[in-house]
Amino acid sequence: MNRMSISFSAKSENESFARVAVAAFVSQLDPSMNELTEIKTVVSEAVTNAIIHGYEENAESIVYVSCEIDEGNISITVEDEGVGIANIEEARQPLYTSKPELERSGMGLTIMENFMDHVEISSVVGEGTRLMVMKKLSKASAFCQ
Amino acid sequence: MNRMSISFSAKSENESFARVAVAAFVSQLDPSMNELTEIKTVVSEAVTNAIIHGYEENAESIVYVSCEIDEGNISITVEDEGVGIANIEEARQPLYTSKPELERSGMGLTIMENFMDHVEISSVVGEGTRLMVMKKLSKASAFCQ
Amino acid sequence: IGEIQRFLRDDGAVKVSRSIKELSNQVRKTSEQLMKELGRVPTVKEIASFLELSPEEVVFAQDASRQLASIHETIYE
Ligand SMILES: Nc1ncnc2c1ncn2[C@@H]1O[C@H](COP(=O)(O)OP(=O)(O)O)[C@@H](O)[C@H]1O
Ligand SMILES: Nc1ncnc2c1ncn2[C@@H]1O[C@H](COP(=O)(O)OP(=O)(O)O)[C@@H](O)[C@H]1O
Ligand SMILES: [Mg+2]
Ligand SMILES: [Mg+2]
Repeated sequence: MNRMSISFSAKSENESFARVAVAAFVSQLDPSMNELTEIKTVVSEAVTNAIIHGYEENAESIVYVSCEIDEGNISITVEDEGVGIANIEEARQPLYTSKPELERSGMGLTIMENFMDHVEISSVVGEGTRLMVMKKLSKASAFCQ
Repeated sequence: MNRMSISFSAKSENESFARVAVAAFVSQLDPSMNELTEIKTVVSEAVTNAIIHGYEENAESIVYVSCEIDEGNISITVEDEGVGIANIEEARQPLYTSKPELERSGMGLTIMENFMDHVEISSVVGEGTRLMVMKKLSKASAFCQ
Repeated sequence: IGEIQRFLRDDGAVKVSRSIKELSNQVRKTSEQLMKELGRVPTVKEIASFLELSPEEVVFAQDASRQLASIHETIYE
């Protein structure tokens, strides 16, 4: 079992930092390059959500990401202390976005559900949002090389 | 101004993660390859010290690294809650090592002083050690080329 | 110009935004080559050992090039 956490200013420049940090950490488990891309995509989507929806791009705020790896299992948590989500069911619908004016696709949470084995969201309006995703690496990459 | 912090289990596997996480963050400033290598080397040395000297490789412990960038200025802090350093003057001497049996070179702190503009150490025996290093990127690398 | 570029690169004075691009190309080429040889998508350690880098460095090279390409454009072009 191994664990890390990172936190950083809610600026879009830091999306790339967060993605590299998480991907570098999980590379210890020797994922396939495809699995690595999936994980990076999920981190990008989740961090972008925290920055643009949770904090509405207030760069004074802090985004928290943590990651735990245990044998082939990865769990990643992305948290913000932002506006929160009133209706989580609705937010999870494909194509739903509360910010159509920013040309958001509304597909972030759907992509996460596709790439991960498990996606859990908890949120309190006015307090913030916590997203937890889990993935088990394929046996091929975890054991047979 | 931009800021991040990371923390992770005190395992030597995480040294490479810490080095890449800091490198990914400071890359926003577009340093030269030399400067990036210097920064990565310093992070490695400092994190290794926290793990092997501070915590004596107790993997339950946590190492804390933070980094702030502001225009061309970088400051990096590495902290542990380990054994501490009784005599900081002595520790900073080139070639001094308290662990000659591990084939340590005793050059970690000297390397940091060479690569950085400023190295500050504070430590309390039994409570831990805090190392802060600062570097200003060269004008050449920040504006010319 | 080739000489000068090589000199700058060897000299280490070259900016990260430029130098990392080369490394990320190597990662991409190695990945394609291993895919052919293995008949499946390679793992990050397979690429790392081929290039004699740590897996973490492979991740950095692959990803940083995207971010840095845009820095390079805003600063130099
Ligand atoms: N961290 C968050 N804080 C507040 N609202 C969020 C957060 N993450 C997601 N949401 C809400 O869920 C919706 C759907 O998210 P997503 O599927 O990523 O689509 P998009 O980001 O393109 O709008 C968002 O439009 C937003 O209303
Ligand atoms: N984080 C730390 N906690 C406790 N002691 C430390 C720490 N960092 C450095 N030291 C002390 O300072 C000495 C010199 O450190 P360094 O120059 O890196 O050489 P080396 O690691 O090769 O011993 C170490 O041998 C150790 O006694
Ligand atoms: Mg989204
Ligand atoms: Mg040392």
